[in-house]
Amino acid sequence: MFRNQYDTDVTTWSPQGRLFQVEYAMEAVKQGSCAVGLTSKTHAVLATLKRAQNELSSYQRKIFKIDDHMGIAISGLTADGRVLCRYMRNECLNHRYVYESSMPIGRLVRQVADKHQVCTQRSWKRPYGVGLLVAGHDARGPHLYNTCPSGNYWEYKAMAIGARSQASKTYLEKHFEAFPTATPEEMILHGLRALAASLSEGELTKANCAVALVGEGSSFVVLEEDDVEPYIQMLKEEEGGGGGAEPMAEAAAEGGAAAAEGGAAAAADDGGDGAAPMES
Amino acid sequence: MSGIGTGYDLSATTYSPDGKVFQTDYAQKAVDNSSTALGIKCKDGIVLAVEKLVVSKLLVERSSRRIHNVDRHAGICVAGLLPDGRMVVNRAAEEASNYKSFYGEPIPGRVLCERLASYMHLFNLYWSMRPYGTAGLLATYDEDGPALYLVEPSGVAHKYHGTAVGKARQAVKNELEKMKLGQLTCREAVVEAAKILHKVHEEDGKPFEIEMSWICDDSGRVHQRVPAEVLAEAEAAAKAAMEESDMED
Amino acid sequence: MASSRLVAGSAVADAEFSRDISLGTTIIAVQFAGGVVLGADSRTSSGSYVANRTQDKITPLLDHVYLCRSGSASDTQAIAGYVQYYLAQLQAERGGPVRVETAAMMAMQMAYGNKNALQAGLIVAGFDADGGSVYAIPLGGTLLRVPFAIGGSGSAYITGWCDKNWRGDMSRDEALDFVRNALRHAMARDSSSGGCVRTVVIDAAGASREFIPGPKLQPTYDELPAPA
Amino acid sequence: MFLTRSEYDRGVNTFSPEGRLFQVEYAIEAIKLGSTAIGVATSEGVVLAVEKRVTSPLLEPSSIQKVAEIDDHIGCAMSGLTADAKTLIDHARAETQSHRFSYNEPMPLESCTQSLCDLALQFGEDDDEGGGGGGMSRPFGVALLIAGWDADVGPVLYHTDPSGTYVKYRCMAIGSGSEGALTALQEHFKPEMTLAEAEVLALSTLKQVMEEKVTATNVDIAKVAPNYHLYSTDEVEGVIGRL
Amino acid sequence: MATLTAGVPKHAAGAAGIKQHASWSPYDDNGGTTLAVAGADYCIVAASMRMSTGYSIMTRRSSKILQLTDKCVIASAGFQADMKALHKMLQSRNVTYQHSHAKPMSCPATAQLLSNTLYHRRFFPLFTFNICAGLDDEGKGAVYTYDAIGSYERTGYSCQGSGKDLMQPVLDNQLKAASPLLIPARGDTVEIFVITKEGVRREELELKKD
Amino acid sequence: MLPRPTTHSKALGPGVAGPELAVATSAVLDRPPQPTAQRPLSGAQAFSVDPSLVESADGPRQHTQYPYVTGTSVLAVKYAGGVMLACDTLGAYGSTKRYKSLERIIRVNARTAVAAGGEISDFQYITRLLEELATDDYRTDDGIELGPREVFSYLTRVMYNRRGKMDPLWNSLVVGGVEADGTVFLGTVGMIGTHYTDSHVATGFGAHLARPMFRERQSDDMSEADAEALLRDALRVCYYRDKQSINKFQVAKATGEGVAIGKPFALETKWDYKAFAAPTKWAIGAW
Repeated sequence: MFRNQYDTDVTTWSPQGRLFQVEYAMEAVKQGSCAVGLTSKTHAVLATLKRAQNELSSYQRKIFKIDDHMGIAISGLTADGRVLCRYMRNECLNHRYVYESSMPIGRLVRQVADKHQVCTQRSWKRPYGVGLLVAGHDARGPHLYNTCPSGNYWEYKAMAIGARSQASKTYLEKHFEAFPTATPEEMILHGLRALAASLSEGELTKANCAVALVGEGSSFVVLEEDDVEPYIQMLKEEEGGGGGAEPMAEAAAEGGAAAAEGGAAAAADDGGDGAAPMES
Repeated sequence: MSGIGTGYDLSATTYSPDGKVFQTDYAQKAVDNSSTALGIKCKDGIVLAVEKLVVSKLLVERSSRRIHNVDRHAGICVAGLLPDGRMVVNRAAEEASNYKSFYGEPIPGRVLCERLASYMHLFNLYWSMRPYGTAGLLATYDEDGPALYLVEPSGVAHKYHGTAVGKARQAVKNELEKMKLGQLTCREAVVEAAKILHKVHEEDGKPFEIEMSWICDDSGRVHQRVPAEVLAEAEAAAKAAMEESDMED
Repeated sequence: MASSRLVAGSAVADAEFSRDISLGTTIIAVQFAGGVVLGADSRTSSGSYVANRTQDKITPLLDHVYLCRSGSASDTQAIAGYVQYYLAQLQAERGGPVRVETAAMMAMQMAYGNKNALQAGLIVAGFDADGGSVYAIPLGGTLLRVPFAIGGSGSAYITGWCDKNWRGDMSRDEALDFVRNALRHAMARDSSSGGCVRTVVIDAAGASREFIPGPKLQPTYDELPAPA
Repeated sequence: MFLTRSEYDRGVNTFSPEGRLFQVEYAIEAIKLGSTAIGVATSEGVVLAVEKRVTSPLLEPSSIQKVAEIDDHIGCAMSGLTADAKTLIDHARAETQSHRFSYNEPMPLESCTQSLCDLALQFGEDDDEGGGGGGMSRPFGVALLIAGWDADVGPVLYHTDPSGTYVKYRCMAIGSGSEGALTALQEHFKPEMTLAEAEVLALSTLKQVMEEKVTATNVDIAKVAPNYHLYSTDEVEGVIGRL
Repeated sequence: MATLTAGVPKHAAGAAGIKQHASWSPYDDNGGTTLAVAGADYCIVAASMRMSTGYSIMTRRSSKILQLTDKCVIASAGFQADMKALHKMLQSRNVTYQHSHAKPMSCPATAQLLSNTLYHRRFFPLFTFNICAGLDDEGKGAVYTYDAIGSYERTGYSCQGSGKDLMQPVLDNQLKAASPLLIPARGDTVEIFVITKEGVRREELELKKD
Repeated sequence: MLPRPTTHSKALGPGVAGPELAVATSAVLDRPPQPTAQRPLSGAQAFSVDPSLVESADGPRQHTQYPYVTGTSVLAVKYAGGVMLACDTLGAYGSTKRYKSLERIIRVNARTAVAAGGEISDFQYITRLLEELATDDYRTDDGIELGPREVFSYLTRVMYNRRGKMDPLWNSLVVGGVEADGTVFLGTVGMIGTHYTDSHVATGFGAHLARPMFRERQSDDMSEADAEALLRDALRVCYYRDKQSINKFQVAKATGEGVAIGKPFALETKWDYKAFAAPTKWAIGAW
């Protein structure tokens, strides 16, 4: 259906100046479960939805600590995510070894993105099929970055990636002006609410979500299971007032489309005017 | 686009029967579709400017830059695929650094330009790689003074008094040709560049921001971002000029 | 080394003659208002034996940059060869003349990068858009811009003389005289320096060489003038 | 299904328009052809039960190895292209031994599993991340059930597949009979089971999905409680007797 | 290569002027004394903070103790640059360990790692004398003592470094009989780490600074 | 264009050498050692040292490296709001006082200064490394710059790694500066990687001559004027008693405002004690 002769090889340009293999890899990110990130003036927060294959299995981990001041949430091919995670951890360690300080977030993200780019230009490689949300805190304050298989990266105030992330983004766009002054606790709640918006069925439980926090004076910490439970309780209590139903509806509609449309959808919304969809 | 579907356009190592290398042309397309970037050589230096669409209000302002420092005396504005552009910038920085450590002097603009051009050209020679989908406007200031170059995906590079790449390149070039570039100072050129970008962006209507750098006496002959207040002034002047011309219409 | 074994004699003689060729030397360069003057003696010794009495120790690196060599003849010649090569390449790439500082930097890179293997004391001097300049690269590969530089075994004998007689405002001819006299005094006291005096003046007009045969030099204290 | 995919399924590194790597997914298919293996974790230890397809009466059944020891405290059951499993098991053995050498302690089970999964997606890679020695030309066609006793956590069971994904399970089945077996396991598994009950659950489930009758020669049972132990014929017969 | 006449003129050369610098050693002894005592459920580690070379004091405030985890510290005397390199290596290894195993490295694991690390450099040894101390997996105090190339053993107490010869008999005497521990110490400052199941506490004891 | 040189050695081969021979030709490096090289012989030879000859026979075999052009002590103290570094400007060649305008303090970036004693060519190399680091920061243009502590840590690794290769950089370095949060930093690292931070440091001879004065008079909250006076006094003592020093000094300070390296100056010295003029007057028999 989308088949054309320019889309099986990462080193082939289409006549419109597009790289289909890279666009397809970006679809892999959309297949992963949702990950949300947001920043305040002092902290950065990640929230992720974990999937389990059946009731006897554990949940897939999606948040990884990189260093005391930084961590990532991944969406897409987990194994690719781990390769990048290992690379980032190593870079941070080396930086610490040489300079005895933590690595600036933006510089590491750029290196990671450059690593992505190389995989989009060599026939013997394939693009990384994973998107990262990188949250960290350095000399310039808290940061949230998003990298994608194309090698693009952006710094965000708040962002969501993965399946049905549009619903989460809608939540974030509605509330992001409140984030800069929010307390860490409020940030976590915002993160969970944004995450809840991406759910197609069921609800957030202590087992299916994880949250991470990093900020001024507090090193990167992942909250799971019992640690995240109190926040979920808080959400449930406020839901009594009738909050999150509306974004959920949106999510369902958008989510259905995403699975079916695949690459065509991406091409249509990002590059309607024929621009290469990879560039901002 | 006589190449489409003929099978002669799938690899950078294939000529079409009429002697074209289509993969190189296609890579150039990625640049042509990009947001507009321009460079102006003034009497006292160079100004680089580029428009950037703001795709989401969640983005941090002025992140994901298109203008990069290569060394203290050189900078590049990249159009086209940003990741590709960054690799070209990295290579430029590497060349600058190697040259400096080997010869002990900053790399001359001409040398940097030629080395970058041959680097980009390299990717047009092997089936296992693809040409870069990016073009670089290179601004340098060396002992021979300021210079502006444009390096393209094919590996072709030329020196310019003023040029533009990206979607609105033709409109911008028309504007530039009307101006007396040799008499302009960088301070004036910053305002002109803002005006041009606002003007060519007008039809588009999408939100955008302008990124601008200069290398001139005002910047101490080092390549740096145009100071925020200077840029703000220029943008204000540009918007005022737009409104004025709207009134006239 | 075997090739320099000129005399097959006793073990002592053998040791004396079977050494590497070395520039037991006096070299000097000085900057003046419009350029630079370089100068050197012409003696090359191998042990006690004078292997060459008319050696040219001033080697062009570029049309407008010259190099004075001291230390091991082969080491410094090798360095000069590399520097010439790279500078020619660089000049072609840049499409214009290379600055003296850059040439000096290249020579320093060679000397510093191989300091454990080389015996080379160099002076690089030349003329470019910024006027004349002199760079000293002593053993070890330190690079220093100086108004004048002396080097080689003979330099120790004339350090004080140079300190006294050097002036910052010398004309071309004064600078040339300064160089000739410095060399004359060094050759008078250092047995490793001798022969003739060679000088090169580099200014806006280009490089010009001069050769003064030993007997033409004015004798110093306790020496006899050469018979007419 | 294969026809529609055919444009994107030949290169191991080619993404389909939906962002999938079909070669990996096909490798996962390979496991569905393999012999069935079942793992059950209880608080007393983990039991692995595997089917051995004795294709000829002339074959020496003990030479069919479907369960293997990795370290004292880790064993694994495999299904799929078992020759591929040899590479993985060798890797795991080296990792666990190296851990003992470095830290004088048994390797945590999750780390061991992780190191196997890191290997899984190294096909088609050539340089930087490959961990040396270059990558493989195709994905592994094998799934593993890794059973172990962790110093901190106690008995653990992991499942790995060719995509390099690993998941912790309380009980799990792989191979041709896995679907049927999983349904049975979900129905009968109880977290508070004893090891003896787990042996029975594993073997009876296996029995349901096997075409042949269960005998001491065509199944293997192993446990990690807390050390790896492969059941002798007598022990297997004992379990069969309790069915 | 006969005459090196580019060089230092013979009379001025002050043969000694250069000669005295002309050889160097890749090692130095920066002194320092370290000590550790294991208790039933605690462990105490102390180290002097002076760093010296020959008869010269470089600084009076330089730590020789690396706290790796809540249950394990390493105290090293000897050549400071090697000590720092060793501590950095162990720190990196500890972080890597935590990344791959999701738990801090135990004291016995650290002890084995330290031995391997030292032995790995058997033919260009790290000139350091180490004590690894903390609580073992059962919560008991543990002291491991090493030579420079990785031989180690677990002991109840140990001391290392320049004051070892003076201190060992005191320890032998005091710790084999039940009496309050008293160690005669001279120097600048002693830093003391007390490791219990609650964590690690650091104290300082000022000395005579003579 | 110059005529291509004909070659003189095997290192170059026939014709022109290729670029892969850029820095260290294997022929140059692999040349067998010539042990009899610089032994002073029959009085005709100038002197230089081959350490393989100087070394004791039983010591470890070490690389042939030794300093040629050297700088002597560097002194530095912390004071309220900053750190001050000082040294003379002599580049000694053996015991010859050869280069007298050699500046041994460099500014790394807005917050960090580095000063060096020891081999100058190695310090120039280190300078190039640090310049590259600063350029990297400039290039990244993210508002983040290496602080003095990071520069120090980096230099400790450089020094230690080189000694590990048995090819040390023959320097003692002093790093001073102010961190982004206002903390004043001062540290020193030696040629084999030994390093420490303190309120005052002095390398080389200064460790013996200046530090006793520092211990007496330095405090972290002293005024800038007091710090400068202290350094001048210490420099004077070093000049009196270190034969490798000259009366031409430089002082640099790093504060929150940035790094300022002062112009070279000379110190007033005192020689007019009566006993100096006639040392034997009150001590009959002395000479």
